[in-house]
Amino acid sequence: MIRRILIANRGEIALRILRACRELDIVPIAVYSDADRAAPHVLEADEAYRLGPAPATESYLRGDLILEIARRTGANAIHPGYGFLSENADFARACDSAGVKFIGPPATAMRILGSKTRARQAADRAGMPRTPGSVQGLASLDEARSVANSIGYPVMLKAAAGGGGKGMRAVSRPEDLPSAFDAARSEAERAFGSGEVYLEKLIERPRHIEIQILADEHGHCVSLGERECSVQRRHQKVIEESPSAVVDDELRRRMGEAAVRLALTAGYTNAGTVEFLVDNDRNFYFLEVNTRLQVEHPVTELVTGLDLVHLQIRIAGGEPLPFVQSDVTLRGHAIECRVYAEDPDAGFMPSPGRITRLLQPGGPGIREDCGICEGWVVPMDYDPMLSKLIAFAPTRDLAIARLRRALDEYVIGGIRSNLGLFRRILRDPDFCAARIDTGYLDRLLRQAAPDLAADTSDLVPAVAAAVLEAMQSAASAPTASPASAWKAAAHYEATGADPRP
Amino acid sequence: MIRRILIANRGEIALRILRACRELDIVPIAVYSDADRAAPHVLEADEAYRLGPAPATESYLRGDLILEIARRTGANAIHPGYGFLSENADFARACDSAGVKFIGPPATAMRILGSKTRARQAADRAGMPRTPGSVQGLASLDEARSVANSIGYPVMLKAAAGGGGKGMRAVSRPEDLPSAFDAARSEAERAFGSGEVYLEKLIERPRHIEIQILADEHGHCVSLGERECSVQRRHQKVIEESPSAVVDDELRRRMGEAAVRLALTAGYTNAGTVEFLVDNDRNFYFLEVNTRLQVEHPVTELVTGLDLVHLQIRIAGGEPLPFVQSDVTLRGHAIECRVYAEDPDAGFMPSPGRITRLLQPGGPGIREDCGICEGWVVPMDYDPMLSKLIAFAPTRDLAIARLRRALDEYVIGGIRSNLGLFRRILRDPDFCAARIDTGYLDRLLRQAAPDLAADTSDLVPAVAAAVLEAMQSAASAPTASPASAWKAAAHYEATGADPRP
Amino acid sequence: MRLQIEIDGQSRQVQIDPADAPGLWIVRVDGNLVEADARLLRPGVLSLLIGGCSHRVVLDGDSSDPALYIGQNRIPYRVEDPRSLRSRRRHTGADGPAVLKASMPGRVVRVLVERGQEVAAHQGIVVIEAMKMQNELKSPRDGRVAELRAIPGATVSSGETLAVIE
Amino acid sequence: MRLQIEIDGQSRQVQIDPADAPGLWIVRVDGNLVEADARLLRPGVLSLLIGGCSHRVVLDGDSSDPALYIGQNRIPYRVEDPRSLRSRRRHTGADGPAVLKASMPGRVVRVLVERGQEVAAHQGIVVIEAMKMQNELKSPRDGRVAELRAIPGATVSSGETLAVIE
Repeated sequence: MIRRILIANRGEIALRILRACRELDIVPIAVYSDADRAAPHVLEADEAYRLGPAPATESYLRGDLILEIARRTGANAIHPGYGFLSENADFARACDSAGVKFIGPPATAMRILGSKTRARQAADRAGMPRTPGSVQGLASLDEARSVANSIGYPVMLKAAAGGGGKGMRAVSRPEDLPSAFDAARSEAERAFGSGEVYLEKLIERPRHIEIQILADEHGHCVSLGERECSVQRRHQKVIEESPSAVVDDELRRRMGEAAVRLALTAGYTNAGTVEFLVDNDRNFYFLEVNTRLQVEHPVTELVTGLDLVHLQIRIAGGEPLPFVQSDVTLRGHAIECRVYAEDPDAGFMPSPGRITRLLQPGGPGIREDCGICEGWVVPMDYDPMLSKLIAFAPTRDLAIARLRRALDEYVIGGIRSNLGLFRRILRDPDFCAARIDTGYLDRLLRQAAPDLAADTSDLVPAVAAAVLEAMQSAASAPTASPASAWKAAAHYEATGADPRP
Repeated sequence: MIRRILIANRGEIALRILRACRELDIVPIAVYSDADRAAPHVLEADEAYRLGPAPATESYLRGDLILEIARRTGANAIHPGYGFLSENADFARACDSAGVKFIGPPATAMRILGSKTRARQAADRAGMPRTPGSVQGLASLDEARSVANSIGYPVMLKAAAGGGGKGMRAVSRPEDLPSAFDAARSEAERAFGSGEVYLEKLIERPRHIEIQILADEHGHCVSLGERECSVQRRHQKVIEESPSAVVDDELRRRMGEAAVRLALTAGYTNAGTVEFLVDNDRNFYFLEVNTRLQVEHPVTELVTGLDLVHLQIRIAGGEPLPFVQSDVTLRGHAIECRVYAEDPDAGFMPSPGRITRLLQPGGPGIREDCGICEGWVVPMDYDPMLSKLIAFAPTRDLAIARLRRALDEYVIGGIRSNLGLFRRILRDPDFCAARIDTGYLDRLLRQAAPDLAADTSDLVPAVAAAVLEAMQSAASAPTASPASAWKAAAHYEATGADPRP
Repeated sequence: MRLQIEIDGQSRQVQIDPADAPGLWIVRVDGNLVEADARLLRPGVLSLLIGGCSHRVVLDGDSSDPALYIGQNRIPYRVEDPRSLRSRRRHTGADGPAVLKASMPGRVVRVLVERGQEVAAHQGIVVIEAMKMQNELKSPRDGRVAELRAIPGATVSSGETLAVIE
Repeated sequence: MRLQIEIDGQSRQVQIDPADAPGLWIVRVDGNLVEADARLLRPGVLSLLIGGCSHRVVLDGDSSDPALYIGQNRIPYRVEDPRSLRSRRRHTGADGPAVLKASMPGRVVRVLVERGQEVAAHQGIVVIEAMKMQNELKSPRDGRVAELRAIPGATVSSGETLAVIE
């Protein structure tokens, strides 16, 4: 029986898991780095323990410290969230040895599916379509050449231990293969500590579509429909939705069955995602498995009516799945935006810093999984995700309209965010018509942005600035500088800053 | 084609309608009284116009002014929300004459169903079960006596024009009838300008269960499941949920068909609610019709996956219903709490005033339809509803757990609210087992509240107060009074107050 | 720093001093010693860690009636200031003139007595309306209406004196 | 009150005076006269009604780089203060020494040049990392590295000087 869960993560996902714990009458225990002492997940937890300095290597990646805290505080399970230790098979095994339940698949299944080459072998055993190419690391350039020649160009070199686009090279001509092979190997070596690369046929303008699966520890596994994640920048997902506009019941059933077969073959349990590329003719090809909860799990929750984190915890507690495949139905349409602290107008430069003002959207059909609050200083030490804004509506068109409405309500002041990028995408005719593939966003960003800036002949900004100035001048002493309207407003943030003794 | 909607309301429902307008590409136009100049619905609207002084009779009830503003601003429809002018047949007719679409039923249907006696006659025509008793106003005490004798005591006297419990009297013995008859008549006369009362059999420990209907202007009408609203205080709903624990598919179908028949009989269009009492043996009796959108419509939206305000607007625009009865399915469970500015620890005394601090719940399965924000001064002039907190989950138990979790995240500072009452109800074994009827909450409130107050031997409050004091003392000049920790924090509210020139 | 803090009516002796790291405090409450790690996240919202337990503390109320929300419990408190008698004021007046104050902001809809009139304890004095609800304010004691400030139709704020009963 | 306000780079002459009722202002912008009904809902959040149109105005930025969100548009502005030359400072330095400033807060991961070294325009000078993203900051002009303040491993805040190129 799981009674106390240590949440080995931060930000919105730590809060997401914390809320699930409360709803299941489980005590949520937070951990934090020095950069996160004042973070929302610490404020809302029942207990919270310091890990170490800000860098992840000294805090959220310190599995030894985390297990030590779990033991000291009597936590009998650890939820790793995503990122950090979530796909670390050694950590999963260490939890197991320490008698603390790791909420995720067993280390054995993580090892099989965590390597892309081993996962491709498992896909073959499960009889699942995959891209043509190698299923083992390439021993030499000669081997690479021979595989590429046999499947035909263009091809893609990929790191077996890869993720996030690192160690990947598209090669369209044989003469480019040698340099690409060297580059991919050394990049993979640097990023993952393993230079193992393999080679596969490059699918042109593919869609990224993935299947959510859920397997209990009694041999039952179900698929929960698909998510379309084709809106990506630099191989990072930006918008996700469910269902996909190109997946019909028949394709969903076939992809779901393939994903379930793969999971059962690998002895997988708990939540996982099987990723596919889908080509123009709606053929699907196995891509890789994410052996953890995904960032974008809320869109699946909204269309299935299920709570994946509840189910993860119940599965980890030994319960059988409380439903079977035929009970799973999709209703409506959900779309998620990943809200980042970055400036799309300045090359997507990161924008950490204090959130001086926060106006959050709400109302019907809007869910926000949020890791920030007014006054919070977004640290420079972790990824830039601030929150996930998710809209649910009866149809895709209405979900888009709802998301636009919510984005228009949303203001994040003090730092820059990519809210404006979402406003642009959600008004783009190609996105609205679901004409998307993994190259869609890069193409959009190469076009000039439609000029949404204020008309400078408009009086409103001048009137607003003047009113703020006049209010300040009326409210303050006669010595006040006229150029300081912002100061009065900023006072609150200033006084809100940690007043150290 | 509806292009511009004047929203003739305030608070959360004005924002709710405003959001639906944006999602349908319709321009939302707000109106406001002097007490609401700084209200969220004014801030978020495209246009906003002043009606008059704070009292509703001089502002939100001024149909003439509202129609004048609609004409001046080119609004071609008016959404009345609930309360105020929403059930005023004269106003609906005036809109019609002015060529402005009233988003609601026609005045004729409102007249038939707005009077409880005429509605009972319509129920008879529709072959719908109702409580035994009169279907016309009682002309005299003699008539009342003869009806009461024929149906048997206990009986209930009710005002034909009634609502909110006014003009109602339960009578259990014949000798109490004369004084009750006089009291009900004079109370009804005072409250509604009509002393018409009728008499019906009193149902013991009934549940209040209502059916949501939706009718287009082409003769199609559907029912959207039920809402259980038995948790009431002084005949005012406090918690609503869908589905009801006592309604099975068969009962839902029968109640739904009865409600649809009644609507069609009365020539009803747009959204409406048919209210029933359900006795211990699950017999249902027609109670009354609410000829408008209900406060509690979100629970129906969550379990059906539909958006009732979207559908209201589309129906008013002449569109046929986009689905048929068999498309309507219920999934999961939704529960709503009406969050009021009132103090349950002090006889439910109203608590208007400035909201100095607001921590709002969020995350999976939580919807808040909210009409407040930090810094907002809740006016004394209108009803005390601040927001509606709604939880959705796969089962009733999980919806309760989720609502508890959300209530624990919620803090409204500066004024008192009934959040604590909800925390109590949602932990009450009778509520959790769905053992509720319309007398449930009054019985609960007569019991001593479980002592949830802080243990005074606990150190935490003293430590918290001391830290705040020490921080203030460290941050401020040495002349500062030690008893003023709250002052620094209150500074923000003070400086945020409208600094008039 | 020494403080006397009244928590929900009960008085505590508190000694608080900064510890050696930012945000840390050594606090002694009636002889119990704890280390508190405290951060003000924004005005009035404090994150307090004591021995690993996390407490969300939110300031409520105003200077005359301060309170803390700790989690969901609203706890009235008072930091007693040895330099003034302010904290004792609330205890005065048991025998002196009784002041009838508005218990909520609202509008005076009816005044039920006249100046100089003799009234009994619990007799209705003034009716105030707010948010569609009427509230009858009753005399706190037997006596005579010495002052009557409530005027029908007038708006009153919470705590405003409506009448004085002698 | 007379003001000169630069909106997104364009200068406007503004005269603003309180009108006869609270919250109302008479504003003349380059000769256009409007009545504005303005309420500060909380610090930095303004509700502005002009001729029935409702605008949500949110203050952003800081004193050196103020901006307004009007609806969703972020509009940089500057109230020019005739008593100082502050507002003109940003225009200086086209020919003088070029200062390379941190464009974001972060950690210095690599310094690519040495003090005294000749550099070309757009040549990489310093690499900063924040939020798992590395950013190479490039020389704004041809010249010589006259000053080099960036130290590998150090944390820098946005706008901090990293190097000066002469």
